[in-house]
Amino acid sequence: MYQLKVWGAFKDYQKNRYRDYLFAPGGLRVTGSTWSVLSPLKGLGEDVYILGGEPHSASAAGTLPEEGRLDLAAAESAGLGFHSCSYLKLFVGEIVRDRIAITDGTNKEGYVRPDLVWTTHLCTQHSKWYQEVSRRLGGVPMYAIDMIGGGNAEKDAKIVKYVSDQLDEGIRWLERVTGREFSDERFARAARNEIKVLVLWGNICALNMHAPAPLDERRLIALFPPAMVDRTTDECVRLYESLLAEVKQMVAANESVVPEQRFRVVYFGLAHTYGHPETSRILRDAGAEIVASIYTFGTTGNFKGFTGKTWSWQPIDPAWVDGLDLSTRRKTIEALAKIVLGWPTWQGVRSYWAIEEMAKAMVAEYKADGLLLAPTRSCETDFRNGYIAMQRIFRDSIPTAEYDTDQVDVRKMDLPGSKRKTELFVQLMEARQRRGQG
Amino acid sequence: MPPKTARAIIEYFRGVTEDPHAYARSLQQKGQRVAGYMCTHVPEEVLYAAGIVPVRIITAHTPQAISRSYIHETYCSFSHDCAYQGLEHKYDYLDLVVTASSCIHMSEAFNVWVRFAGFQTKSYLIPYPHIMQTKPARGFMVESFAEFKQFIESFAGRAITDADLEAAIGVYNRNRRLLKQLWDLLKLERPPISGPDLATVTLAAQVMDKAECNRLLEQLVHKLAGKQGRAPAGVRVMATGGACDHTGVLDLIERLSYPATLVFVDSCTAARYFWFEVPEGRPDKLDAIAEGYLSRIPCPAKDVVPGTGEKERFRFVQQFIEEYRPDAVVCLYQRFCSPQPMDVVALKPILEKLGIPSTDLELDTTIPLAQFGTQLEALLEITQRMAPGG
Amino acid sequence: MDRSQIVAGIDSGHVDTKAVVMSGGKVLGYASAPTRLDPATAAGTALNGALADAGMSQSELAGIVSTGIFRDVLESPALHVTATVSEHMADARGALFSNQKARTVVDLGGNVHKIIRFDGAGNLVDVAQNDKCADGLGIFLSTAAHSLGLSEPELSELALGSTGSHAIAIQCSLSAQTDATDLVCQGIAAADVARAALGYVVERVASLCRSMPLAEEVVVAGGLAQSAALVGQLRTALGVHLSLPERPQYVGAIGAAVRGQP
Amino acid sequence: MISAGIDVGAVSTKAVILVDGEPRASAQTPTLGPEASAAAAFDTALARAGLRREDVRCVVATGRGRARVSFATRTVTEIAGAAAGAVRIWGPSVRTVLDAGGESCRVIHCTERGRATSFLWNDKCAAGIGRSLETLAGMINVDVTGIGELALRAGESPRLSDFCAVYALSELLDLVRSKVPAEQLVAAYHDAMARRISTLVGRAGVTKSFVIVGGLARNAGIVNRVDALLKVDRLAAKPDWDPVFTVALGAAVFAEGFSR
Repeated sequence: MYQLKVWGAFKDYQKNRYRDYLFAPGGLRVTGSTWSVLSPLKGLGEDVYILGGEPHSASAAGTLPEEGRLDLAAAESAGLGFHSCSYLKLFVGEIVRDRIAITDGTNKEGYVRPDLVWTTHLCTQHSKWYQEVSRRLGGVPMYAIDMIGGGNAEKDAKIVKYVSDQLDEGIRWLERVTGREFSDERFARAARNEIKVLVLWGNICALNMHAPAPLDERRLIALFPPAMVDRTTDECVRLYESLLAEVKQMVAANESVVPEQRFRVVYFGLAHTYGHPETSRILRDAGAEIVASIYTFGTTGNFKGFTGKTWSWQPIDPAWVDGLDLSTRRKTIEALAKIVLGWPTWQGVRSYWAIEEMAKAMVAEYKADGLLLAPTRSCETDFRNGYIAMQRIFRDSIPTAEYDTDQVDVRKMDLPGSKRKTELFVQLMEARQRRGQG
Repeated sequence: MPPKTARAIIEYFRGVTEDPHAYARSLQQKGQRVAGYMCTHVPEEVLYAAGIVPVRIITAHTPQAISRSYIHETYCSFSHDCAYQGLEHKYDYLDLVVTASSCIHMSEAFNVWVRFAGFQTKSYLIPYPHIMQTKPARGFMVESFAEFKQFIESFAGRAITDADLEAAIGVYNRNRRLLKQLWDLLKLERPPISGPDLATVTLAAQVMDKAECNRLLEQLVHKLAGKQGRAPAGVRVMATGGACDHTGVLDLIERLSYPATLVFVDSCTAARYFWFEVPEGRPDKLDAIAEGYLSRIPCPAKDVVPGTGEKERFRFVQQFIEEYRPDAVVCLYQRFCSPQPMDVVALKPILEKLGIPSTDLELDTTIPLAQFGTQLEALLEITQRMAPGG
Repeated sequence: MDRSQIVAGIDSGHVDTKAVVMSGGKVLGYASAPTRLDPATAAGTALNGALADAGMSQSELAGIVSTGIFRDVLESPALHVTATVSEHMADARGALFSNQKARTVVDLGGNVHKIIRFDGAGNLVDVAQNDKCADGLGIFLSTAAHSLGLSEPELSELALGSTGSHAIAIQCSLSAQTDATDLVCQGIAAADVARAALGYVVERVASLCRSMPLAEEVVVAGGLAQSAALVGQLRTALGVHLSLPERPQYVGAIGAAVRGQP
Repeated sequence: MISAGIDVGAVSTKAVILVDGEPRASAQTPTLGPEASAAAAFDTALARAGLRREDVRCVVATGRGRARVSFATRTVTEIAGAAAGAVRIWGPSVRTVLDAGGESCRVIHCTERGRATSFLWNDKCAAGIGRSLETLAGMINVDVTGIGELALRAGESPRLSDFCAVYALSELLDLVRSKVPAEQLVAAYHDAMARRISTLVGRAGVTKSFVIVGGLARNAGIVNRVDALLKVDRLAAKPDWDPVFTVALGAAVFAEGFSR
């Protein structure tokens, strides 16, 4: 079975960013959504340590599930909504319990207070999450950028201007609230890295169009956190360049981490319900491997995207990033605004037609045999209604199954139901294959 | 026969809320074009300036599981109810449906109308800021309104002049002033109109042609002038929170076994709809409309003061507490809503500091009236410090 | 196995266990027993009841085929299960047994409800099943009946007589029961509350039916299908003819027994 | 001085007769129709006390169906009833009362004189916990009071979802597939419901002393687990007092006050 050479470096990079936030002496600690534009923070200096809300909650709960469960209960006992975002409750739960856990198993007493919150506002829960954090920690300064989103947003001049103006305002706010001088040179360097990582990830995902697909969803979702945690460093760029090189070699040698790929499955969902032991056994036994997933690709990845209203998951040439003119602060800001507004996730959340086109393109370009959908219970966005509409679009063309699950709150997952539906999903793919050959 | 007495006018408004379809069709029979809107951030003046009457889509409170195979289980009942009415073709007569990008749940209700209920070619989504308090929000709104105006001009087949916009702004500001004037009556010792009746009038105003509505409101103000209502009995209650078009819930507050008076409702189905004005006489009409809509009481889904993360709405809530002097507060939130419960948990400590008891009502398509009655009566017992043994 | 051999089919469900004894395409005997979280014992009781009803003993059986959610846990010393079949497959076969033109079965079980589409030979085409919130519709109905001081058949009878239009919540059984209780405390007549309770079940099932095209003819099966009021309301909600087998709760067990024969 | 309190709860109706401040008799009947159930419980309690309706100076109704009790002199809410009843039984040190009934769970804060000062009502997803235990008991053919004992005896048990009673029961039924014995499943269900109740108490806040009243107070399986989760010392149940009647007693205490 093929073992990825870069795997250890990826895990260390992620772990070290979290350890920096917890233990690095001095410096500036910032929390917020990692769906924000991160490079403005690096204009303040190299000693800026980022704790991204979603990846931290997800990975901490994944590493220490029992602590995660207690965090959820603590947040709910502290009054947070029972149907509020599970990641939000995990994050605030740690504040209520005054402790913090990270991916290397550290379970530290005493919460590490951020100096400021730099975040975004995609779903209507995002900035409310950090308003709650700021309030509970006695009023941490906070700046939230309204990303608007929507299909072709990066091509809409008024939206690019709106987001860029907020970034401009935000940088002046960062200088005021930290008392630090903002270096445009450091900002441009961090921005080019940030954009390069996003484009590289797109390239890596696109290689999975190959048959056999070199990587599967389980590896992909483990390889994209460094891009979530801090994609602004030279080290992060090198990481993804080395991964791209290795995956290209795998494709050339027809290598794969999951060689037995009888069925190519496309997965739409924030929740990794496919990874639950019973469900994954059924998929593995049937040779059904997840080769593409909108959340894993679209959270920190950029692609060719829309030409008119047709989407393509083909990658962008990394060399294009080197040619970007980032000579002034405004040019850097607008390049960042366009790249982030181009993310599939931003575009899909606010335009149902965008998520449908992305789905059709993914099924076609990845030559999918089946579509697994996982609308998650306590995530306001997650295109849940998009997934439900997709049942109608794909029901007659390829087998689809829809899990009833949650991103991390096991209490709200219908695991027995997911198992039954996975068995049926495999039966339907096998029946279709027989009809195909029959 | 136009209603004569104040009570007749109020009942006419109630009739409009009970059957908004009949009213909207009566407009169409008079050759009026009617556009439905799902969120109060839609700049109605732009539609009205083109001779199109905006009517708010309000819910029918009938539970329908059909919407569950289009909208996920854990979306609020307001979005399910709006979606359901589209799927059941209750609003097919509308010439157009418009919404402004606001919370995700309501966007999905709009999407269901466009994808599955036949509104593909007669719908428009206005890109709108999701945070009201940033400096760039205004410029973005003006550009977005300009595009909306162009769409409406081509849809209506006529130009929208500055004069049209100014006239529309005038009619809408008149409506807002009249509603504010009526709600000010609740500050009086013996208000001539009750809170629940006024909440029903305000909800009706959102589904009516504003010119006609203004005429009725003017008559109502005239008939109520100088009148003394019964002394506001018992506990003064203020409601605050999310959209609540359940007139039954607000009526319940004054039909308990202890006397209570509903003195104010901070919700987008009530005060948040009219508690602002669009500056008049400005050269740039769309900029004036943007300025007006930015000065509104922020919706819980759009309320983040840059730099501090403060919730600006709570400043308004405390202002209403000073002006309307409630003894108790009822927090309304939609079950499954994301933003509203986050406001409730942040508002509680403020109310406790002010010494004002409160309870939360979890709104849904169907509501347990006996349970709500018990919660509200317990709130009144606590506010009156009712103790065993007298 | 030739057709004249005697086979037993056991449908071991969340709430009730149903058993039938069949031979030559005919039902010789049937019986059911509450599962009570102990499927093996309940299966034994139900099977003995069916055998007694057929006037036979277990030794005369050529085979025992189990289906239902607990089909794999019926191995107790006394019960020698010869084959198991998925509940979807058993429902399809059982529906075809009762109506050759059937292509869809709506199974209203004690805990879960599902819609199964199949072809003329009983091969699965598609299945839709309720989500977690809609679990326990059958359990809800028995609780609702109990809260009105009625048995389930009485609740169904009472509901037939009501023309009330009160509605209760439909997210889940808890929301529905909260609203039903509230209606009682508001003084609403028991018949109207009963009708509203059935309305919740019908609305949820109808919603699931809308998420998947129903192929005619549609058979309704499962314990809840014994309520004429419920089947009537469902027929109206779906606007499609529902073919109601004589003993709808035994469709799964029959499907298993038939599955046992070629 | 004879007064009476009738608690027309969502699931059952309780009546208490108070003579000179001492509970003389009580009765409980299922709530079928509010008026009929109130009359049945009241008349049974009167019979047990050897009294007639005319002997009772003041009758106060409480509970969700209180407005439908035609023969009640006045009504108070079950929030006021729980506070007054708890202080009358457990004394002035009571500050937090958990009223865990058949349909809803309420957490009430009160003063030493039994006056309610704030309360929290359960959200819709935490409804019907008491009733779901009755349903579970019915499913395994055990009477309601016995199911709590059953849950006490079981040792280690699997974890069920504590988000709501429907999820917990759905997962419980699925565990039967892995042959988990019934006692462990019942214990796991009690764990889950106790966690949900404790979260509600946490949201309202607990100040000493703390008591549990209502139907679930009889269920040792729930009470012991809530104690363990909340880690706050709870005043023990009074041997000669059935906690399910506390709210009705509170109403009778108010009746005493009203008739003076």
